[in-house]
This record gives sequence, C-alpha cells and structure tokens, in this order.
Amino acid sequence: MNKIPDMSVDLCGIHMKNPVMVASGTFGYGPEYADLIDLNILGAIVVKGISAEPWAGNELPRMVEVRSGLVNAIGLQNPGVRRFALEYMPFLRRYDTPVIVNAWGRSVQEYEEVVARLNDVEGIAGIELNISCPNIKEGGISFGANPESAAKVISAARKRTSLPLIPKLPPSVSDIGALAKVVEESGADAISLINTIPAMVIDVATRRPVLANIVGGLSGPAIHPVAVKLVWETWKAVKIPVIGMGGITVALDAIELMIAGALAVAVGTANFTDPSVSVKIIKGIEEYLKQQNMRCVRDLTGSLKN
Amino acid sequence: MNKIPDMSVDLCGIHMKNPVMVASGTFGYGPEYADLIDLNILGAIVVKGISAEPWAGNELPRMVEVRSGLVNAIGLQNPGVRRFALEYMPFLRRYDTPVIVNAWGRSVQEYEEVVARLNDVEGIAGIELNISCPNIKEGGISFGANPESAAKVISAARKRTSLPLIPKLPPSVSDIGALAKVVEESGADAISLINTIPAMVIDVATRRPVLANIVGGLSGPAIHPVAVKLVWETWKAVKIPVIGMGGITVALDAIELMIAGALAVAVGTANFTDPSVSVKIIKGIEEYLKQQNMRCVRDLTGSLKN
Amino acid sequence: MLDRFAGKHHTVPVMNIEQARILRVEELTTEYRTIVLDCPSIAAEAEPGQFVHLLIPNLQEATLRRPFSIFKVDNQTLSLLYKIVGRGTHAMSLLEKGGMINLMGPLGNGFPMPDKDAVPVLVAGGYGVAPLSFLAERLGRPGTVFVGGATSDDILCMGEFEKLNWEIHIATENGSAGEKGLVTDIFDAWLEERKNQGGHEIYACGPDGMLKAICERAVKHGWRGWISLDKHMGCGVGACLACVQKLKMDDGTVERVRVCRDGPVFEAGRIIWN
Amino acid sequence: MLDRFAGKHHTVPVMNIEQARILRVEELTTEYRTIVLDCPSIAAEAEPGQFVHLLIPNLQEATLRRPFSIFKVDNQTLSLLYKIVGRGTHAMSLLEKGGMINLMGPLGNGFPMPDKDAVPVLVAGGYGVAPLSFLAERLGRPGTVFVGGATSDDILCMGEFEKLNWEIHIATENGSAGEKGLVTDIFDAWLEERKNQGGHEIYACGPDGMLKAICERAVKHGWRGWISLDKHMGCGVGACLACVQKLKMDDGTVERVRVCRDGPVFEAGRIIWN
Ligand SMILES: Cc1cc2nc3c(=O)[nH]c(=O)nc-3n(C[C@H](O)[C@H](O)[C@H](O)COP(=O)(O)OP(=O)(O)OC[C@H]3O[C@@H](n4cnc5c(N)ncnc54)[C@H](O)[C@@H]3O)c2cc1C
Ligand SMILES: Cc1cc2nc3c(=O)[nH]c(=O)nc-3n(C[C@H](O)[C@H](O)[C@H](O)COP(=O)(O)OP(=O)(O)OC[C@H]3O[C@@H](n4cnc5c(N)ncnc54)[C@H](O)[C@@H]3O)c2cc1C
Ligand SMILES: Cc1cc2nc3c(=O)[nH]c(=O)nc-3n(C[C@H](O)[C@H](O)[C@H](O)COP(=O)(O)O)c2cc1C
Ligand SMILES: Cc1cc2nc3c(=O)[nH]c(=O)nc-3n(C[C@H](O)[C@H](O)[C@H](O)COP(=O)(O)O)c2cc1C
Ligand code: FES
Ligand code: FES
Repeated sequence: MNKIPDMSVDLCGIHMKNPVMVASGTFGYGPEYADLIDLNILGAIVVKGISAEPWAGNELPRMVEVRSGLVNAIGLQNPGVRRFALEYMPFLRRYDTPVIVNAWGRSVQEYEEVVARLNDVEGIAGIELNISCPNIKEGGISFGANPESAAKVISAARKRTSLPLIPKLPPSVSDIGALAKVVEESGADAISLINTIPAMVIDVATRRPVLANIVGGLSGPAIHPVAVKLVWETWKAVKIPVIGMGGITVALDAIELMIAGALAVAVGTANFTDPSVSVKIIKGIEEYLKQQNMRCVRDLTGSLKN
Repeated sequence: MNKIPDMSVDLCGIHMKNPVMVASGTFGYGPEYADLIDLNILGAIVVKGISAEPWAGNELPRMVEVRSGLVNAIGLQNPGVRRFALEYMPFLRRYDTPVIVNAWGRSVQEYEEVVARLNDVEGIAGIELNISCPNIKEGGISFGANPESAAKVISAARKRTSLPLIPKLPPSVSDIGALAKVVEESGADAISLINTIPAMVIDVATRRPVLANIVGGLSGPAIHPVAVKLVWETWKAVKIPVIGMGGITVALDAIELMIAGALAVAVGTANFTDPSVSVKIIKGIEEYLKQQNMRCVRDLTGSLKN
Repeated sequence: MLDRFAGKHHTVPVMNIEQARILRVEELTTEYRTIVLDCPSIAAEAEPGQFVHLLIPNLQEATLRRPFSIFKVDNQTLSLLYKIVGRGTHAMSLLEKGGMINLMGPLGNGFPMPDKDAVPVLVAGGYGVAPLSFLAERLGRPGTVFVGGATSDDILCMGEFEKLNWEIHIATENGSAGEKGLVTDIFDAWLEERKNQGGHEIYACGPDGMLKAICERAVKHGWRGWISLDKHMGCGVGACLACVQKLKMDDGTVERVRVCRDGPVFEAGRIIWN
Repeated sequence: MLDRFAGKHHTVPVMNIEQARILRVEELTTEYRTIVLDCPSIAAEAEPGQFVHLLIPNLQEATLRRPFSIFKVDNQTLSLLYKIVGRGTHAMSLLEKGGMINLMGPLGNGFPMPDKDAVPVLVAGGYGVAPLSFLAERLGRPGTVFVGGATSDDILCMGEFEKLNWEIHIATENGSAGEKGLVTDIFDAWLEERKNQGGHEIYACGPDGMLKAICERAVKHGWRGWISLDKHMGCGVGACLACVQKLKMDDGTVERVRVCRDGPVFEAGRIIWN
C-alpha cells in the first residue's frame, strides 16, 4: 500500500507537479534561491508583485521581526513589467515550473494596464491579482476591502487577459465568503489568500513607528490559524479553487490549509527562516498521504470532517 | 527627577489607579486569581461576558494552544446577570478596584435586556459591550461587523443605562476608523479593542476541527502587532478614550498600545501563562515613565511621533 | 459560587506560584519520567489528587501551562511522574538537574479520605497512577489497587504499593504484565464476588473510557467513588472555562463546572458522560 | 538583472546551507564574543566582506536569521566576531561548544582586492573590524588601519593587525585607548598630509555615521573606496527587498539595490546617503 501518492494538481488549467508554491514577495523573481534549492521541485513560483511601471517602494526600515512572525512594508518595489520580462523571464522559462505573476495597481486603470502587459509576456502561467493595495482614487482603502471595488478591478482585469486570473484577498474583512462569491462572479479562475494582516510596531524608546511606512503587514506562523479559518470560509462559498497561505512553516501547516479547502498552498515567510522549507513541505505532504493511505493529494482539499 | 509618576487615569468617569486592567474571559469573575495577586493593585477588573440569562457555552474542546497564541471557543458560558450579581458582586465590592462587566446578547433585545439588568446591580463601574457576537436574527454575522448593526445595538443599550458604555470592537473589519466613528456617534463613552481574531485549528490526524465549535478566536502575542495598528486607527478616528488589548505579555506591549492611542490597556491570555503578569506590567510601565522622565502615564496616550 | 458543587468536601485552595529548582530527573521507561523539584511552599500544602500547573521553560512559542498531578511529597520536595505525549512533555524531558521551573499549585481539590471502615480500592490507568500512589502513601492503611496499561511499560509504581502491602491487580492489553485485557475486565471479575458487599470506596484516575466504566460500576452497585478527570486546561484556576464537565447538582439541575477548580476529583454519581 | 550593479566586480555567489558544530566560543569583553564553527563548505568559499546568515537555535518565536560578517577562515572552520546588542545576539551568547547551528553562506560580494600598487587603508568601527581583519589577512601585505569605538572595549583584533605589521591608528570617544575622539578625526588628520597623493584604496565597515564621513572623504579626494553597509535583513539572498540602498548607476539613474545580494560592499562614490 506504500505507493507513491499522486501529488499533482490542476489549478484552473495550470498543471502543477505538486500543490506547493512559494508566495509572492518572499521568493524574489526566482534566481535568488536557485543556488539553494532546485526550482524544478516546486509546484509553482509566484514572483514578487509587479506593476505596469517600475515602483520604488517604501523607505527603510521595511521589515521587523515580531513574535512568531514579521511585519513588512516593502511597499511593492519592482522594476515594472518591461524589465521583469526582459531580466527575469528568460531565466524562469528555463525551468519546468509554472510561473505565476503577482500584479497590482493603484487604480482600476493601472490594474488593466499591468494585466494587459503581462498577457503579452511569454511563459507566464497565471496572474495573481493583489487586491489588497490602497485605492488611491477612493481614499486609500484597499480594493479588496469591499466587494464592489473588488468586482470592478477583477472585471476590468478579466477583459485584458485569457490567462488564469487569481485575485488575492485581504484577510481583514468581516465577511470573506461574500467577498469571495463576488470575486468568483467577476470572472476569477481561482482565489488566493491570505495576504498579510495590517499591523504596526512601535519603538517604545523613541516612540516612533519602527517601519518607515508606519503600518505594515503581519505574516508568519502567528497568522496561520487565521488563514485556516478564512480558507475554510472561502472554500464553502465558491466553486473555483482556493490557494491557501499564511504562516506555513511545516508540512502539517500546509495540510491543515488543504483540509480546510485549499487545492494548492504557498509558503512565504518560512523561506526566510529556511530556504529549503518548501522542499521539506512537499516531502512532508507525501509522507502524510502515505501514512493516511491516501492515493492523491487532491483528496485532501476540503476533506474536513465535522 | 526620579519621582513616582502619576499612574492614574480617568476613563470616561471610571477612576483607575493605573491603566492596567485584566481582559474579559481571562480572569473569571475575580475570586479565581485572588489568592495569587492582590486585586487592589489592578486598574480595573473586566469580568467574563455576561448575558441576561444563563448560557451553557460550547462543547469541549474549547481551547487549543497555537504558536505564540491560543484559539478559544468557550462560547460565552455564564450564569446570567442574576446569579452573577448574587454570587460574585459581594466579593468584588470588597475591593477598591472598579468592576467593568462585559455584556453580550444575540439580538438587539437581548443586549437591551442585559444592560438594563446590569444597570440595577450595585457596584458596577461600567459596561463593556461585546459586539463581536453573531447576530442570530440576521444570518449570524457579528453585530460589530458592520457600522449599521453596531449602531443599532449601541443606541438601544445606551437608552437602558447611565453607566459608562464601552463597546468592544471585532478586529476583522476593513475600516475600523469608520466603525469607531459610528460607535462614538451612537453614544459610546469609550471603545475597547481588539477582541480575538476569528481562527481555526484542524487536527490533521483525524481531519477534524480541534475545537468543538469548529472556529474560535485567536489571542496572545501573535495578535499584538495587529492590535497596535487597530488601536492607532481608532484613536485617530474618535475623541472618546480607547482601551487597548491584544497580546500584551510584557510592559513594553502595553506601552506600545498606549503610544498608539490607548488610555488604558487590558491583559488577557498572558494571565494564563503568568497570573502575576498584570502586576509586573504595572511596575514596568512605572519604570518606563521614570526612565523617560515622564510625570504622568496619561502623556503616553497617542504620543506616537511620525 | 460554582465552587460549592465540588463534591463531598470543599477546600479553599491556597495556591502559590513558585520558581523551583530541579533536583533530579529520572527515566522510568522510554516514555515515562519523573522530575523532583525543590518546592517548599507547594509541597507544604499538597494533598493527593491536587495538581500543579507547569510553565515549561524551554517550550518555544507557548502560551499555556501544563497540568500534572502531584506524585510525591517529601518535606520540601515535590515529584511529578509524567508521560511524553506531545511537544510540552517532550521539552520537559530535556530539562536537566539544576535548572529552574515555574509552577502554580497546589491546584484543585484532592481526593476525600475514605470512611474509616471502608476499604480503599484504587483504579489507575497509565500516568493516572501518580495521584493514586500519593493517596496510598497518605492513607496509612493498605487496600486494593488495579493498574492497567497497554504494555508492561505502562505499569508504574508497583514497588510503592508493594511496600505499603497493597493487594495488586495488573492488566495489560498485550498481556506483557498481569492479565491480558483491560483493567476494567479484572476489576469486573473482582467486583463480581463483592458486588453485594458494602465497605469499599473507589478512587480512579486514568483515560476517560476507563473512568466512565468505573463510574458506571460504582453507581450500579451503590459504591461510593471518586473520579479524577483529565481535561485540557487553560488557566488552571477556574477563570477561563476551558475545562468544564457536566455535573449533576444537589438540586437535580445539570451544570458545567470547572475541572481545574471545582475538581479535578468528582463524586462518581454526579458525572454526566457524553 | 539588478545584480549587474554590484560595483567593480560581480561574483555569482555560491551559497550553501550548512548545519555547523560549534567548536569554540570565546568572551573577548563583556559585550564582544567570538564563535568558531566547523563549517567546511562555507569556509571553502568565503571571501573577506562576505557574510553568513545565522539561524539562532535557542531564539524563541524567531522568524528571521541574523547576518554576521565572516571574521576568520581556517581550513574547515569559520569564525564570527559579534557584539551582544539585542535578543538574538544575547541568545547566541548562551550557545555552548558542541551545539549545532544552521547557517547560510557565504552571502554577498566581498571586498575587491586593491590595485597592486595601492596602499590599503582600512577604517573600522566596533564589530566592523571583523571583515576588515579578514581582509588584512588575505591581502598578504600590510597597510594602514584606523579603528574606532566608544571605549577601549570596542577596540578589537589589534593583535591580528600587529602580527601582520600594519600601521595602527586608534581613537575612542572616551579616550581610554588611542586618541580621544572619533575615528574620522584621526583619519582626517592623517589624510590632511596625504590628500594630494594617490595610491591609496579605502575599505570601511562600521556604523552608518562613520561610513558616510569616510565616503565623503573618499569622493572629495578622488580616492577609491569600498564601503560595507549594515542594513536590517530578511532573506539575505535578494528575495525580499528589506535591505535596499539607493545607489548611483552607471547610466546616471538612481536605483534601490539589495545590500545582501548586490552588496554589502559598494563603491563609495555610488552610495546615496539620506
Ligand atoms: C488534572 C490533571 C492532572 C494530570 N496529571 C498528569 C500526570 O501526573 N502525568 C502526566 O503525564 N500527565 C498528566 N496530565 C496530562 C498532562 O497535562 C498532558 O499529558 C500534558 O499537558 C500534555 O502536554 P504536551 O504539550 O506534551 O501535549 P500536546 O498534545 O502537545 O499538548 C497540546 C495541548 O493540549 C493539552 N493536553 C494534551 N493532552 C492533555 C491531557 N491528557 N490532559 C490535559 N491536557 C492535555 C496540553 O496541556 C497543551 O495545552 C494531567 C492532566 C490533568 C488535567
Ligand atoms: C552584512 C552584515 C554584517 C554584519 N556583521 C556583523 C558582525 O560581524 N558582528 C556583529 O556583531 N554584527 C554584525 N552585523 C549586525 C548584526 O546582524 C546585528 O547586530 C544582529 O542582527 C542583531 O540581532 P539581535 O537579535 O541581537 O538584535 P535586535 O535588535 O533584537 O534585532 C531585531 C532585528 O533587527 C535586526 N538588526 C538589529 N540590529 C541590526 C544591525 N546592526 N544590522 C542588521 N540587522 C540588525 C536583527 O537581525 C533582527 O532582525 C552585521 C550586519 C550585516 C547586515
Ligand atoms: C516581505 C514580504 C513581501 C510580500 N510581498 C507581497 C507582494 O508583493 N504581493 C502580494 O500579493 N503579497 C506579498 N506578500 C504576502 C505573501 O505573499 C503572503 O500572502 C503572506 O506573507 C502570508 O504568508 P506567510 O505567512 O507564509 O508569509 C509579501 C509578504 C512578505 C513577508
Ligand atoms: C479564554 C478567553 C475567553 C474570552 N472571553 C471573552 C468574553 O467573554 N467577552 C469578550 O468580550 N472577550 C473575551 N475574550 C477576549 C479577550 O478579552 C481579549 O479581547 C482578547 O483575548 C485579546 O487579548 P489577549 O491577546 O491579551 O488575550 C476572551 C479571550 C479568551 C482567551
Ligand atoms: S482551566 Fe481555566 S477554568 Fe479550568
Ligand atoms: S535581505 Fe532580503 S533582499 Fe536583502
């Protein structure tokens, strides 16, 4: 009975060898970790958030460690679609691992623009749409904060690409199920969550915020139980696949998210602690399936018993 | 210059020796910890949530440890106002420490009822209104999840008591400032936050939720940076005082929340780890004020420099 | 107060928080360990059936203490007997002599002493033997003890009971010690011959399945029984309501009482099993 | 790729993750320590100015590694010199010989070697002496070194430089060793006599204020200078963008490059200070 389980998943047309990806913003554009782990082993690579034009991001400090987590405010620094395609895609195309590009904008138009430009780049398997960015036209509240603005962005992006479109939801909403339903109806092919939870750290010695941007986002093991809950609510609300992330550090964390409803998972902050963590997690999931006499990783998704 | 700093705060008419309270649900009704610490040292005691009638709460398991936190789903078990007043208030009245009663209901009417009954109990300094409970009339989403239902509950409760009314806000809302403003306009005397963050833990061996209630609330150090951010946003939005809580474990955690805008703070989960933690935190704040040459703890509130 | 429902007697617990030095650690089997602590103020108050709530110093990212029955008291020292079952007890097993550990106790209400004419009958499963061995020592007279476990490795403290001249009955699931089977099987066989006699008082501590079976026997035959429950705990002092148990009250109502403060020992007839 | 902006040379880093045994720990002063690791694969590749990213095993609730310059390499072993400044370095100071520690490295680009006719001039502040002492050892010829600190306790590794026949200049803020004042003061005095001479190449590592001052001197006098920057880091490999520095590019544009991967050593003239 100890056959090697089937680890592959088909995520809205993206064929993945296994369900474990690396999360946007924690794995650069690929080359950074290529010396340390074989990128071909990964289920998919989600690259750092890209905007239509280059963006400088926030001042330093941009990151601070907190208990079982970290708070970051990188501010989405990136070289823009053109340079990304030129400088990183040739490298990424050498691997047999799907590349999902995380994309963002500060207005509906910017989202349309970045999606349209990415649609023309060769070798991209899907677009993860980060809708946790502040809407600069409407007071700086994030697009994902309410279903209406989320729908606007996604419908607009949908028209610009035939690539799988995967909106990434913010965690601080009062009804994630309602948001997810609207996202599905607006044309999303899958949903990914959770993004970091808005957070802040103050240096009591100076009474100043530690981060130059004042506020940032909390990630790491601290947020894992929140991610499990939100993935479960999302899975109950929609039919499209869910990509779960938030605090995955060991295989059991990933398995929990899959049982809650995730078809695939992404490892973020844990890459900083241990660059080979995603490889260990892939092996750990395989081990678990064997122990449980499960033939196929896809049977995990939403397998919660009540 | 090393004079003893003034630690007292006046919280919407509640005179407190110092700004450190114990958080609802983590300190029982008072007697439980009375052998271990002198209750007279505390700034205030916030007792476990009370409803108009007794309530049995959830089945077990009700609590599970997670990284730097715990997830609980006690389910608000309590003996109701009448027995609370009879069995615990005589004990609590013996102390020179304000008693704030945390109150909840599942409909506007139940909130009115519990507040009206508490208003008649001798020795209560204020009512903390837990509006994170599911609204059973409107689909189970919590009252605090949106400004409209929050306003309804608070306005109704306001009519039933002249005691200080302190709504306690849920953390998972997309715009805490907007919610806080509505809460202020509805007649609140202060605002307390954060309640636990909705969360879930799955036992991968059985693929069952660990908690009988499936979902619960995350508390402890894991949520502290989230609390700091929400307290800061709330402080910017309203004029009434803010009580900050969430993950306070050492004095610096409390000081951070005060710099972010809290006039008082509450210690929750940390009581389980160390029952004398609140006493240590009071001393730690005093030490900090001395080091910083500050005369008065109230000067900390909202002292964040940008 | 809820405390009034504790059972036959009600002690107002005098609890302490103590920073104790580890005097000795001992490996009983691969899974079971003892740890001996220099802990005068808790040792002075401890009664059989009470427990301490341990903050495991080398346990990363922990927020909760772990409850352990008091196993032995000798002057200033306190011993615990524990089984490695999870991350907390694993970290505990790495602690070394000379280190410090923070504990609260004694917590809860211990076992009431049996009527002076009654024969004490103890039923222990696994680490449940810890508080019962302490009880046997304090009783000052022998009785009968039933001990069960999966294998002979789970049968502990037999030396202690022998020294005190107890009648010992052992059962293991794989037959590696005593009778093959469950402790309730050998208890039943023994009971069969005595069921119409009075004069016995039962004390039980172990896994829920065993406790439930013992409860049923006690109630059925009208024997008085004291059951020490094992529930996951938060505060350990009655503040958080993580550890409640449904109990029949004197007035016939059912209430959820706190195992940590109102127990962990309850009268067999009051416990309502799910 | 952003990597092209690294400066004079660009090494493609060959990095490893290694589980290393602690061979020795040493207390230099109350605040400064060294730790010697058995770490063959990283030791084999290490160049002066490169660093390792340490996972401190006994640091509770940690998510981030800590970066430390490579201080010495001797065959299979690697030494680090560190100052206790916070919770991570405090936990490090409790590590004992025989324990294991996980590290990644060597990371970043080291110091380029000076032109063969140039006199190397090193300027070190506090633990900034670690990579410079390693550089001195690898250079194979002596030069001039300036070392500064708050007190004599912050003046380290002087023995190493003496053995290699370096010209040593020391400044401390309280005058407890060398001249009283900042290292930049004694550097300025020395520079005054040589400012119109060429043939020197500066290498600096230390606190930002010092580095900025040295940068200004180098640029003003047209000396070539190499500055090793110290920024808070996340990944250590260029993936997270926590550690960026504004740098003048060859085409005149300004870009935020990564200190961990594109540095930590940059050409003095390119650095844009806030
Ligand atoms: C009153 C009382 C007395 C006890 N006396 C003893 C004793 O003398 N010897 C002994 O070996 N054990 C005893 N236990 C059980 C002991 O508390 C658990 O084995 C221990 O908490 C497990 O911790 P862990 O971190 O290793 O396990 P994990 O499973 O990793 O723990 C996860 C969480 O569950 C809790 N938990 C897990 N199992 C239990 C359990 N059986 N009971 C209560 N909480 C649990 C832990 O405290 C922790 O909060 C007693 C329990 C109670 C309630
Ligand atoms: C390339 C490089 C080389 C370094 N080489 C050395 C060395 O050889 N010897 C030495 O003693 N120190 C060196 N440092 C500094 C060292 O990394 C910090 O002192 C250390 O990270 C502090 O950790 P902590 O947990 O004790 O401090 P805390 O202040 O508690 O740390 C909190 C967080 O801030 C970060 N942090 C705090 N201070 C610094 C700092 N100065 N630089 C970078 N991150 C910081 C920590 O890594 C951690 O993430 C170097 C830093 C860099 C970037
Ligand atoms: C340093 C850092 C940078 C991130 N950048 C992005 C980003 O550009 N776009 C995005 O959608 N999410 C970004 N994230 C969020 C992660 O992709 C992930 O959703 C989140 O960190 C939770 O997962 P974790 O707890 O495993 O890190 C970033 C997270 C971190 C820590
Ligand atoms: C076991 C437990 C029970 C709680 N019960 C209540 C309650 O009855 N009413 C309420 O408003 N908050 C309740 N809370 C929330 C706390 O009062 C507090 O807001 C939250 O735990 C965050 O603080 P902490 O991280 O310091 O614990 C409870 C929290 C815990 C852990
Ligand atoms: S453990 Fe908190 S009430 Fe029993
Ligand atoms: S530390 Fe992550 S990019 Fe430099």
